[in-house]
This record gives sequence, structure tokens and C-alpha cells, in this order.
Amino acid sequence: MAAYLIRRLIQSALILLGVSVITFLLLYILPADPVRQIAGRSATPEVVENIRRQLGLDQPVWVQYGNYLWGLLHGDMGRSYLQRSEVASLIAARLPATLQLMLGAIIAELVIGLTLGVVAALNRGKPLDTSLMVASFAAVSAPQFVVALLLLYVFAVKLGWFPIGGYGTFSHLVLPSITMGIMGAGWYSRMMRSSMLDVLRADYIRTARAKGLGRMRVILRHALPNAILPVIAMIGMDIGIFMGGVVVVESVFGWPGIGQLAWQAIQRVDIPIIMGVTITSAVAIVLGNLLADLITPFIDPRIKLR
Amino acid sequence: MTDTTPPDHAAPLAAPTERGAFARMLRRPLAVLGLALIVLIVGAAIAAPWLVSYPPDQQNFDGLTLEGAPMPPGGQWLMGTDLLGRDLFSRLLYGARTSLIIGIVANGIAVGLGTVVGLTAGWMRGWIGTVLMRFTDLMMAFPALLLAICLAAIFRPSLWIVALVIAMVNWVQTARVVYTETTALTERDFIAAERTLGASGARILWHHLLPHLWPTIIVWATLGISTTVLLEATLSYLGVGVQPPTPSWGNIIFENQTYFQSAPWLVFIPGAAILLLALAFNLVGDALREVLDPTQRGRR
Amino acid sequence: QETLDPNAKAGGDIIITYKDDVATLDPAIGYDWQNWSMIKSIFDGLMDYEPGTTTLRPGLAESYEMSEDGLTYTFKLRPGVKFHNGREMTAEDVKYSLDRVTNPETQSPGAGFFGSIAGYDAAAAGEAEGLSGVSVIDPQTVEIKLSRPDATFLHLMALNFASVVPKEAVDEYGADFGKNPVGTGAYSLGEWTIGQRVVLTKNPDYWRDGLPYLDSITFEIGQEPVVALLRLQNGEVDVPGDGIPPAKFQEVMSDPDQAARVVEGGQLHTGYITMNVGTPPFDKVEVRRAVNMALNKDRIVQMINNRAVPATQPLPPSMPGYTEGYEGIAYDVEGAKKLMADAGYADGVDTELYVMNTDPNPRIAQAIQQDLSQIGINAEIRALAQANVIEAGGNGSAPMIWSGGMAWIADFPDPSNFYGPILGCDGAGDGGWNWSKYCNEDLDAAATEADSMAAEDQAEARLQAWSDIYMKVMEDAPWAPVFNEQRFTMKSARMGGDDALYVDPVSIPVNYDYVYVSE
Amino acid sequence: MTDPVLSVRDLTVAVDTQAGPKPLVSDLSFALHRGETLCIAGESGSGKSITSLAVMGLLPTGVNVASGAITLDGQELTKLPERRMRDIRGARIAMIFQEPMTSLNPVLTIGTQLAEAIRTHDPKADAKKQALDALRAVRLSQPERRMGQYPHELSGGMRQRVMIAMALALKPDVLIADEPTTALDVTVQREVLDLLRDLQRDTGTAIILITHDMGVVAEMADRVIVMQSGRMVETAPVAQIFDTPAQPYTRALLAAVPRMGDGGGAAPITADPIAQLQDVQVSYDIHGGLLGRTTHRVHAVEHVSFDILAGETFSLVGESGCGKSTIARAITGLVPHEGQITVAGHSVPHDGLSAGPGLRRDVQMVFQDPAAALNPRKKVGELVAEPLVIHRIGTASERRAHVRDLFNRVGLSADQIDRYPHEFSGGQRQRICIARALALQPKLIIADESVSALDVSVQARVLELLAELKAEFGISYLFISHDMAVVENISDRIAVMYLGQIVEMGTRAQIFGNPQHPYTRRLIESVPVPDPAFIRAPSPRMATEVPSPVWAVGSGPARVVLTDAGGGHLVAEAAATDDAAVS
Ligand SMILES: Nc1ncnc2c1ncn2[C@@H]1O[C@H](COP(=O)(O)OP(=O)(O)OP(=O)(O)O)[C@@H](O)[C@H]1O
Ligand SMILES: Nc1ncnc2c1ncn2[C@@H]1O[C@H](COP(=O)(O)OP(=O)(O)OP(=O)(O)O)[C@@H](O)[C@H]1O
Ligand SMILES: [Mg+2]
Ligand SMILES: [Mg+2]
Repeated sequence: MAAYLIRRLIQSALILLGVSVITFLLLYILPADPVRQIAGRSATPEVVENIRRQLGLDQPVWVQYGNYLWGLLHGDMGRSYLQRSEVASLIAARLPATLQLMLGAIIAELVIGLTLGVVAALNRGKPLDTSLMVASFAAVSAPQFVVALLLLYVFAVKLGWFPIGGYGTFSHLVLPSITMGIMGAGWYSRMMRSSMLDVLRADYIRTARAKGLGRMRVILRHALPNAILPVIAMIGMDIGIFMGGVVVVESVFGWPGIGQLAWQAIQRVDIPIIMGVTITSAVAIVLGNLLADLITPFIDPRIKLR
Repeated sequence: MTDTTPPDHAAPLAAPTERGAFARMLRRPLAVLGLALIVLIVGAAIAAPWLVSYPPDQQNFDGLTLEGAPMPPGGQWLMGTDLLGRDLFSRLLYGARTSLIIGIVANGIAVGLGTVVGLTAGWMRGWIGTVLMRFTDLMMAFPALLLAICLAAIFRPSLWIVALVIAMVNWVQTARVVYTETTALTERDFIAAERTLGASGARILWHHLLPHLWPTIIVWATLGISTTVLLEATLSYLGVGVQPPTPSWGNIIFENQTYFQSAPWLVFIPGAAILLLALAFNLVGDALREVLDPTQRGRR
Repeated sequence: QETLDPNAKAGGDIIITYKDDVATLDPAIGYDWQNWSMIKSIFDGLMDYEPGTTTLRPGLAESYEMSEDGLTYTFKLRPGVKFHNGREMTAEDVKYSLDRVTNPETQSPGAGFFGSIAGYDAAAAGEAEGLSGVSVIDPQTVEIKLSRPDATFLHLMALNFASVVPKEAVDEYGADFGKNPVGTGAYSLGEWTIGQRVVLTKNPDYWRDGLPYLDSITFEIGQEPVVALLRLQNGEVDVPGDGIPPAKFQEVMSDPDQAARVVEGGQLHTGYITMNVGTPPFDKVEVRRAVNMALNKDRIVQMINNRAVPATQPLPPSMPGYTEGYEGIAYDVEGAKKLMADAGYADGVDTELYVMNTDPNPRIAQAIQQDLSQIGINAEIRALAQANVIEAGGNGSAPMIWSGGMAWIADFPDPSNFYGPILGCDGAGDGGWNWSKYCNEDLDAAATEADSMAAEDQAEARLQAWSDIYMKVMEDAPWAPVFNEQRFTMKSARMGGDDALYVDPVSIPVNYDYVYVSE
Repeated sequence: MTDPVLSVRDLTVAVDTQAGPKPLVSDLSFALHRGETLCIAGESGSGKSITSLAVMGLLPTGVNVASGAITLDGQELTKLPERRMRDIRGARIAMIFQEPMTSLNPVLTIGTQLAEAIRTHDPKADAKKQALDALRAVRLSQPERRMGQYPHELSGGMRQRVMIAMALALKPDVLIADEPTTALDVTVQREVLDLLRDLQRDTGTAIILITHDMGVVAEMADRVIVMQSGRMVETAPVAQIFDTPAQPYTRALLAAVPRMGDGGGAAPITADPIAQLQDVQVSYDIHGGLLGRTTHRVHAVEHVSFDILAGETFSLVGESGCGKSTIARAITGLVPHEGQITVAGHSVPHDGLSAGPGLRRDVQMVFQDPAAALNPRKKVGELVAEPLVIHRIGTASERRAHVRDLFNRVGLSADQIDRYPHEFSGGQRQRICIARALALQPKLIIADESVSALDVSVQARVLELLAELKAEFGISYLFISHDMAVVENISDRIAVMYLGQIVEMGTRAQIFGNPQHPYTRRLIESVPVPDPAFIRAPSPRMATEVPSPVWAVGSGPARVVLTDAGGGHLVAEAAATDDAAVS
């Protein structure tokens, strides 16, 4: 177990190194000059060169990368070109919100997705199953922005159950989590239905029924833990998918996560922030996958980590 | 000794041949519905020039109100107009061309690639498996949008680039899921049995592992249609893909989503189109799976 | 002294929303839509504007004098002005601030504005400690020497970049001064939670007596404009900083109750198309004029819900120096076709139109594209992120660019602001902001000439000179001006103060120092 | 006599097919009284399992009760709603399923699975204590520890006992046991049967015991039902069935029962060896500890050497988990091994992966678990034709003809070719696997428990087929079995394994006529005798821990030294086998 963990952590570090190298190179070849953005419209070429020198952007790319990596290893992600603040502090300020949202979204998608998947599997072939299929596809096909605004409009503006955006309390978290979880829920419900159908045919389900267990107990205690395995493997990946979609949800709900930071940085080629966010999210994704792999043995004792 | 063969087996359950799979599928009404939808959508995309009254990028003078608002569906405009006074019906049909290529070709390639990588890694194990899976992890942790922006800035944007990006990015999840399932499957006795028969790796992969992965592949491939069609819009927005005024279902939604209250048809009609396409493929996929997977029909 | 609004009541807190983050509140660096007006309220410069107008007035300077030759300005500072940290502001601070903004280490995007101050070149190159032209006469007096007469100089002293900052605070916070700003302004920074809110609180010791009225202003950050409007309608927000989103414009305007709370005003803005004069087909003036003639500006304006007026020339109507009565290049498709044929493009030509990818710019680009296709110009649209468009414009690889979303709201209300970096030879080099790469030495000379007419009595002549310059520009047609955007600000019912404060040309969206709430 | 607890009247169970319902069980009637043991015997696929599932109300989807009644204490069950049926399941009727390996939920501990059954029917019960009692009752060693273990950590025999404990914990009125001992070696089978008898004596439970082993029937049954093709052909008290069978099928069945001592002394074969194993070792690593290093190894096979001669049937017997299947896997190149294995001139590669096509053609294996060894998504016809396709033998139509022929030979009908594995009974699947192994006419067939699930008549027929092929083509067999009677009947030579090592090896006459090793003797004594009149001498019940083949790295079991007791009869020195170590 510990050896497995150590090996995986080393591999993870290599993956992160790879991500950072590729990202750095991509940003390097990206045709947009950050110095121009810093220097402003009326700057003379000398001023521009002066700033380029100060930032070390006149050096060969590997030297730049080396410097960056060296800083990174010392916890220094550099300073934003445009905001001039430390990237690490910008990310640190926003990370808790992002993590909260992701956790909320994961819970939302698991609760919604798994329930619907199980219900669909139990009603296989019936009209309810078909309706749920359409619903899952609708959830996956729905543009997030529209979902977000619809939820906001109905539950916050019209019904007043939740605040119209903002951050801080649990009730702030509900709508953004659901919005973000809806797509995953559609996805999970399909996965869950299909693995549930497999599990329901297993001999041990018959054994459980032969014991006279109630329907709910058979489903929740016997079928679910077995059926959930393929879904667990997906949760790790979700973090990556969330990273792509988080900006929409954040901006509709005024959620202070790193998605908006990243989006603005991408629009304006604020390289240190892009690097910082990329590495942070890569860490989250890698850890998420690792976590998913570590959890599985607890659900399925047959799985041994090697 | 008497003949101990149970006589009741003389009545064959059904004697379908593999070639009959398609025919058997056609006996399912839902599958036929799905197929019909696909044919309809593809047909409409191909026949678009003959079906529409306005070119897709023509900004009609009478397509906007005096205040510059789009026209709702009905009358002259079958599905209404967009914010530039263009005929939405026309844009939808032409947009299908883009979206079908993304949703079917690019997504298909992604799922195919993911399946191949996952299968190979799961089957080979060893260092090849490790390298493949860690590469998959790397791709997963890698910011796809950034790659897209770089490609956008370097290459001339086109449908093919966006298709390429989607194919490059979207295989990852499929690969991981297929890998997990493959490793479990290769432990099963019937695979060992195949090996003792002398089956080649290719034969085992193709004939014995792949059929078990069908359900997963179908789920991923059909759900992927929706997500990739929407992803295309994001990527095009960042400059990688089709550029305005070329329509695609995704970018029609994307351009107009803030207007979904004042001009709901601009969002919900293309949204419904995406949903229908994905559902149609799902219906066919489900039917195909049930035809191919006899165990779905109940077991002792 | 200040004349206070008789209706105004002191006290109250308001909420303003923005979608994008506030980058920094360092006046030497901040150059965004969001932070520009916040910095204005936290800091002061030597000069200032009458609220709601473009009329200059003294700010931290009590009075100023210009020498005969227009090369020396002497500012007398207002006594008893205190920084938020309690220390009194002196002439040393003024010099320090100007030295700081022009010091290359500061990496200020506004440094270039101060090019006319003597010693700028040495300072910008990092060869000198500070600007030799700025000297402290006594604690209350600053003298600034110019290397050439500059009629815009007083405007420059009203720019955020010229705000006076206390050295000790800058030294204390270093690069994080932008997160811990200390100025002399009407508000000081109360709270800043990154990504969530910035709170400005009233400066009780503000040197304009009785101001500001409000106790605090909370800027809520990171909220989608559509949602911000919902919250406004719900009574949670007082001013949506990003304005009324296009998608909601009609809804708001068709409801009389809401429409009554919308304030409309001019803006120092022009939306234009640049045509790269170095790249075929735009190396031919006929083609550039043809483009100007092909544009159906009325329709484009209609498409953005009439939130603009068609433009005839580079300068917006509310800018001094605007040529009244000039019709611009008239809409004439036939004439444009003829010009195209004259230029040898009777069979049409392919080109590219770059555009920033935020709504409504791609839409506008498509309207332009359709108009151009009428005269045989097939412009392929390339909608990209801001930075990529700026890069393509700067390195000259973009044949045409639609300026929307990136430029050009004037930094200060003076005609020269529309020339230098975006039409003059200085900006035409590699990486410059003159995306047409248009360089007319004669006009550059005329511009320098006009800007040296710094004396009061030359003002009229100077404006005429600028008017002539822009007319000449229109003849060469490196741009196709399309429209001048109007501002539509919306406010909650309780917001009080003159309408002009809500469309203040220099403080967007609101002049915080003078508005109040009636509750 | 009292009223029956359970009575089944005119039961017809049918499966939905595209051609309409097709009966699997027809007009079956029987009654079961308290304290009685009813054995259902009969041919494989005759509907025994389906009948018991019908009683439980757990028929697979698509299979339904078409007509008839099932009555429990006067209560009609077939019409009972699922909710009411639940109260009856477990509490009043309990069932032990045919497949013990897959019938326990892999993700729940034994304790949980036991306790929940108890709690469901009696929420106030001290479920933990009762569960422990149940585990003690089935004489599972270290019951406290077992409670916290997961099914995969137990051997097959242990799992079967857990299943029995679960069924008995609630003291049901009726217990249905579907082939409860098929997966077990005779010594464990003995224990399980004793256990059932004890429990019945203590609680008065009525038992329906489904089995094809006539020895078990003779020992256990009060009354017997013989089924064929979904119908009951005969029912009578056990003595009557064995003494005066009325129906020809019953007679045929009894005639086919292999009996100990029938073998006689066949002439010893002298030929070249087809397979040679020299000092073969196989171990499975167990990772553990802080650093995840290999801390322990399962020494599944230790220093095993033997030859199989051409045209010989070589049998491997031994208790469950002693490494028989592992040897089979090593010979077919499925697991990495040490030592030297040569088969038909091909040396088996050590890595357990890269065996070439030559070896594949010459050796075929029939896997122990036929359900697992058949790809569930392929038609059985395709599966049987698979080796022909792989080795490119014949045209498509020739292959089809060949497959039909094989089906006929193993007692399946040709029209079953296009069905899928799950549509067959356990015994039918086993025959499909045999047919597939025969397709290539290899030089060596490894048959791992290949006739265990077959009823005696089919079993006899299959064994006959194997013998025919042996005579015809000189095929050799490595025959792995628990069934000592079968082994005695067909083997030329026999090896007895214990804890991964061979403890005794010799000709049939030597092993059965003169068993030397105590374990061999115990095996032979445990065999059920197919004669209801036979009174077994009371033997001590064993409740000992199954000795473990798991050893810490660096240590290992002591090597057994075989000495020749004359005529090639190799026997371990007794002392070496006593120290079964658990580490
Ligand atoms: N799900 C099913 N669909 C169709 N036919 C089935 C199904 N399950 C079983 N059968 C058929 O029903 C018949 C009776 O099966 P059953 O399992 O009761 O046999 P059995 O007597 O238990 O045999 P065995 O001793 O081999 O276990 C067999 O012919 C089998 O092929
Ligand atoms: N993949 C594996 N990993 C670890 N241990 C294993 C594995 N496969 C088998 N074993 C162990 O190896 C030993 C020998 O197993 P094997 O299957 O060869 O027994 P067997 O003699 O065939 O038993 P049975 O009669 O029950 O089939 C057992 O203790 C078993 O638990
Ligand atoms: Mg059975
Ligand atoms: Mg075995």
C-alpha cells in the first residue's frame, strides 16, 4: 500500500512535470506578446525591451522554464503580469471556493445520477426508464449557461429559496453544485444503469433475495456497492471535466473560484496565472484519480493495490 | 443407453445468424425510430440547399425588428431568425453538417482511440500498459483549452482542426474506463480458455474482449455526441474551429445563450436538435447491444 | 470651494457589480474598465475634471501657472491634504509619484503618456534616477519642465497614472501596493476579498468638504451581467458595472419603470475597422474608401439595438475637435464597386477580418462581412481572444481588424488621444497599436505642431488643426469608422444625483464621489 | 403421517421464447414432510434447479410458473405478492445454490451477510451472536475471525459452509440444497453431509437435496424423485429406488453409477511420455506490509514431478485447494512456473504468457468452472468451432458439420448450437467445454473436474467417449477429479496431492488396492456408497483448520520425499506431511 502510494506519487510528479513542460512550451510558442500587454499602447520599443529583460523573457525558453520550475519548487509561482500580485496568493484565495464547488458538484451528480441510474435499471424497459433516458440525454445536451440561468431564475428569483449568486453559506452552494453536477448526473445515470443491470443478474443478488431481504436493502446494500465501481473510476476524471466548465457556473453564480481567474488570464495571456492554474488543476486531477484508485479497495475488497 | 437429449430442445429458441443482427434490430420499433431520425438528420444536412428558402448566412433585412430584435418562429420564418436576421431553419440545416462531423466523426474517433488505448493497456499490462495509462493521465491533467488556443493561433482555423482537437482530447476518459474494464475481463477464465486454444492476441481482443465493452462504448459514444457538439462551440469561440458565419448547432446555442429568455427559440431549437441526434444514436446503440448481447435477455 | 447638491444626504452604502476581477488598484498600473474609476476615487492627481463633464479643474493643485513658452508649469499644492495613512501630502510626493510611474521598474502601461516631460527619455531608459524636469520648489510647490510644448499636459496630470502616492506605503508593500493602495482620494480601501468583493469606505478627512456622500461602495466581483441585472431588478444591486447586457436591453427598455432608471449619455468611443495599408488589397486607397462606402452603418447600429450612432470620423461627437457637419464617406455600394474595379479588384478579393470573440463583436463582424461581400471583398472572420487579436494587429499580420472590445475609449478628453499610438507613425512599428500601419509623416508633423499650441488663446486654433488632421486621415481612409457607442447606465431607484454623474465621461460607470442614496 | 410442509402440484414452468412458451418443467407433483429428506436426482438439464427456484419464487426473467400450485403449510406461494414472499424466503424456506463460489456478495463481510439475514426476519434478535452460533454449527474454524472476512478470502469449501450456515441460521421449515457438494472434495463433502444430517436431527427441517451423485442419494434420502426432461419419471422411498427401480430410465441411471472396486487391474501401459513435469513449482505472490513488498507466497505447487505416458489416463486427486488446477494451468502455460515442463515435444515457456501455437494445438484443457470458461456473448456453436477457426481447419460448412458431430457425441442436440451459454444447465455447459476440447483432437487433454456436474448416465456416456477417443487416437488425459469412484474406473495411474505436493502416486491397483498414505486412505473412506443399506462406520468429525499453503518469503513447506513402496508405487514418508504450517 505505502509502496503503491509512493510509486504513484512519483509517477504523479512526473505527470505534473510533463504537464508543466508542455504548457510552458505551448505558452511560449503562443503568438501573443505579454510584454506588449504590460507596456501599454504608448510604450516605445526600448521600454518594451526593458520590461522583457526585467521579466527574463529575453532568455532561451529552457532557461525560463528552469527558473520557473526552480521558483515553483520553492512555492513561488511568480507574479501575474497584469495584476502584479503573487499568483500563489491569487490561487490560494480562490481555491477553497473551487474545491467547495467541486465537492458540491460531485455530491450532486452522484446523488442525482446514481439514483436515476438505479431507478432506470429497476424499471428497465418501462416508460419510466425511457423517460429517464431522455432526461439523462437532455442533461448532457443542455448548455450549462442556460441550465444555470434557468435554475437561478426559478429557484432564486421566482421562488426565493436560494440567494441569487454569491458565496459563503451552504445555501449559496446548492444551485451552482446542481448546475455543475447535472451533466455528470446524466452521464452517471447511464453508466450506473448499465452496471446495475449487470450486477442485478449476479448470483449473490439472488442469494440476498433468497434470504428474504427487502427490496431496498438488496439494492442499496448488495447491488449498489458492486455497481458503483466503474463510477468511482470516473469521479477522478470529473475534476478535469469540471475545470473546463467551471467558469460558466462561477460567473453566473458569482462564485469566486479559479475558473474565472483562468479564463481572464487566457483571454489576456497572463502566463504566470495560466501556468499556476494549470498546475493547480493538474495536481487536483492527478490527486483525484489517485484518490479514486485508493478508494476502490474499500468498496471492493478483492481489489489489491499493487 | 437411451438418448438423453432433452426433447424439448427440438423447438429452437431462435436460430439467428450473425448476419441477421441488423434484421433483428429492425424488428425493434425504437431502433427503427432512431435509425429514421439519423437518416432524417443526415439527409436534411445533405439536402439543405434544396430545403431552405434563404442562404444560411444571409442577413435578411426583414429578419430583424426595428429595435434589432430577432423574429420568432412562424410565418415567413419557420424557426424564426437570429440576432443578425438570418433564417434559423437554414442555419440549423447547414449547421448539421458541421455538428454531424464533430459529433459522429470526431467523437467516433475519440471513442475509438480511447477504446484502442484502453484495450491495449489493459491487455498488455506490463510497461506498455503503464506507459499508456500514465500518458492518459497526463492528457487528462493537461489543459485542453490551452492546446486549442495555441492551435488556433498557429493554424488557420477549420472544422478539421477542431475535430482533431476534440479527437485528441476526448479519448482520454474512454481509455480509462475501457482500461479498467479490460483488466477485469482479462482475469476471467474464458479469456484464459481462449489462450489455451491458441487464439492470437488480436483475435481475443477483437472477438472476445470488445463485445464485452460494447455497453460502455455505446454509453460513451452516444453521450459524447452531445458533449462534443457543445465543446466544438467553445473551441470555435476560442478561434480553433469554424468561424462565423459558418453555422454549427453548438455555436448557434453559444452565440445566443444569453438571449434564451428574450429569444428562446435560438437556444432551445438547436438544443433539441443535439438531443435528438444523441438520442437517435442511443436508441440504435441500445438495440444493437441487446441484439449482440444475449445475456441481457435474462439468465439463470 | 465645492458646491454641494442640496438634495444630497450623507450616508448609505451601495453595491456595484462587475464580471471581471479587479486586477490592481495601483494607479501607476491599473488600466482596466473596472479599476479605472475606483482608482480615481482612491487617488487624486494635480488636476481633475468637473463632475459629469470633460472640463478640467485643479485637483490636488490649488492653482497652476504656465510659462510663456509653454514649457514650464508651476503647481501650487493645496495645503492640509492628508493621505489615508494620515500623513500630509507634499511636493516631494508629487515628484516621487511621477518618477515612479516613468521608472521602467514600475512597468507602468501609462509611462509613455509622460513623454513630453523633460528627462523622460533618460528615465524611461533607466539611465537616470527620476525625471529631471520635475523639481520640488518648496513643500507646497512643484515645477514641471517640458521638453516640448504639450497642449494636453494638464489632461495628463489628471490621468490616473499621475496620481499622487505616498512613498512610504509603496516601499512598505512593494509590488503589492496595488492590493494595499494608499491615496488622498474620497474613499479608501476598506476590504478586498480576492475574487469576491472590493469595499471602498468613505475618507472622513477628504479634502473636499462634505464629500463623498456615501459611507461605502461595495464592488461585487465575478458576476455575469445578465445575473447582475436580475439582482438589480430584485433590488440587491445599485449599479451594474458592466451595463445592461445586450440580451436584456429590449426587456429593460420596454418596461417604462425600468427604462426610467436608465441614463443615456455620450461616450468618448469610436468603433472602427483598421485596414492594413501595407497589405494588399488595402495598400490601395480606392479599396479602403470602397470599404468605407460599403458599410451599412445604420443596420449595424440597429443590430446592436440602436445603442450607438453611426460614426463619420475617428473622433466621437462629444470630443473637442470633432468636425461638425462632416458627413463622412457616404454609404454607396455602387460607387464602392466602381472603386474596387478601379483598383483592379473587379472580380473580388479575399482577405481576413480579425475580431475579439466577445459578444457582440463577432456579430458586428458578420454584419461587416456581409456588407463587404456586396462589393466583392470576401473577408474571412477570425474571432480570437483579445490578446491574440492585439498581437496580430501589432505585428501587422491582420489585414482588417474590428476594434470593438479592445480600443478605443479615450484616456482623456482631447483629440490628440485618438492619434498618437493608433494613427501616428510611432505606433506603426512592429508591435505598435497602430494596426493600420498607417504612417503619414506630414500628418505627424502637423500633430506635433498642434500639440505644441499650449497657450489658452491658441485652443480654438488647435482644435481646428486637429479637425483638419482627422479630415486628412479620412481622405487616406486607413480606418472605416463604424459607430460611436452610447452609454446606457442603469441604477436602482434609490440612487440620487445628477444624471450626468451616471454617464460621467471619465469616471465609468459612476462618479462615486458625488452620487448619493435617497433612503 | 402428518400434513406435508411443502407440496407441489402439477407444477409447469415455462420459458418465453419467440415461438411462445416452452416448458422446462412439466406437471411435477410431490410432497415434503417435516424432518424428511427428499432427493431429486436425474439427468443434467432436467429442470431440478428450475424447480427449486420456482419454489423460492426466484425464477430468472423470462421463466415463469405456467400452471400448478406450490403450497407451504396450506399457503399457496405462486400467487403470493413479492412482499409476502419475502417474509417466507429465508425464514421458512431457505436455499443453498448450485454455485457456491459466486453466491456470496464479494464486497460484504461474512458476518454482515449472515447477520442481515437474521435481522431481516427478527429485528430484535442478537444477530451477531446468532450468526456466530450458525458458523459454529457448520463447524467453521475460528468463527469470530470469519465474521470479519470477505468471501474471496475463504476457500470453496469454507464458502459452501457459510452458505449452509446462512440457510440454517433462521431454522427454516424447508431447506433446498442444490448440488451442495459438487464443488467439494470427498472429505469435505463427507463433513457437509454429516452436518446436514445433524442439523436435520436437531431442528426437524425438511430437506430437498438436489444431486446427481447416487452415492449421496443413497446416504441421505428418505425418498427420491427421478427426473428426466422436465418430468418426474419415478418417485419412491430410497430403498425401493435402489432395489426395485420401476422405470427404465431409473434403471439406466443406476446401472451407470460408477462403483468403487469396479476398476479391476488393467494392463500397465508402456509408452513414451507425452508430458513430463520435473520439479515444477508455482507460487502466487502476496503483497503486504508497509512497503508493499512480496511478504508471503502461496506455495500452490511444490516440487511436483511426474510423467504422463502416451495413451494413458493420469488422475490427480486431492483436497480442495491443494494445487490441482494450478498444475493444469502450468502445463497449459497460463501461469509462470519454475522447473521443467515438456509436452509433446514442446517445452512450456516459464513466463506463463508466450506459449506457441504448437503447444496450443497439442494440449487442450477443460476448465473447472464451465460457466466461467465460456464467453457469455458467443453462441455455443461458435465457441466449439473456435479452435477450428483459430487453427484454420476445414471450411465453414465442414466446421459446422464437425461441431454437430461433437455435440452429438457429448449428448447435446445439434439444434442447441445456436444458443448462448446462459441458456444451459450446469451439466450441459460442462459438456460444451468438453466438446470444444475434443475439437482439435489434441495429444493431451486436461480435464479439470470435467464430469462433476453431470448426472451419472451422461457422465458414463462422456467417460465412454473419452475412452473411445483414447483408443482411437491415442489421446492421453490428465484427469482431475474429486470423484474417487470415477477416478478408480478410468485411471491408469493416480497421483494424490496434499498442500501442493504429491504424497502418493501409483497405478490404480496400487492406490486403491493398497493405499499407503493416511490422506489417501481418508479420501477413499469418505466416498459415499450408492447403497442405502450401507451403514457407514462412525468416523471422527473433523473441525480442524484447513492447512494453509501460505508461507512467508524465505520459508516454505518441507519437501516431501517419496519412496518407492514397490512397483513404482511412490509414497511420502508419513512424517513429512504432518507439519502443516500456517504463517
Ligand atoms: N434462463 C434460461 N432460459 C432458457 N432456458 C433455460 C434457462 N435456464 C435453464 N434453462 C433450461 O432449462 C432446463 C432445466 O435447467 P435446470 O437448470 O433446472 O437443470 P438442472 O436439472 O438443474 O441441471 P444440472 O444438473 O445440469 O444443473 C435446461 O434444459 C436448460 O437448458
Ligand atoms: N490467482 C491466485 N492468487 C493467489 N492464490 C491463488 C490463485 N489461484 C489459486 N490460488 C491458491 O492456490 C492454491 C491452489 O489452488 P488450485 O486452484 O490449484 O486448487 P485445486 O486443487 O484446483 O482446488 P479445487 O479442488 O478447489 O479446485 C489455493 O490455496 C488457492 O487459494
Ligand atoms: Mg442445476
Ligand atoms: Mg481446481
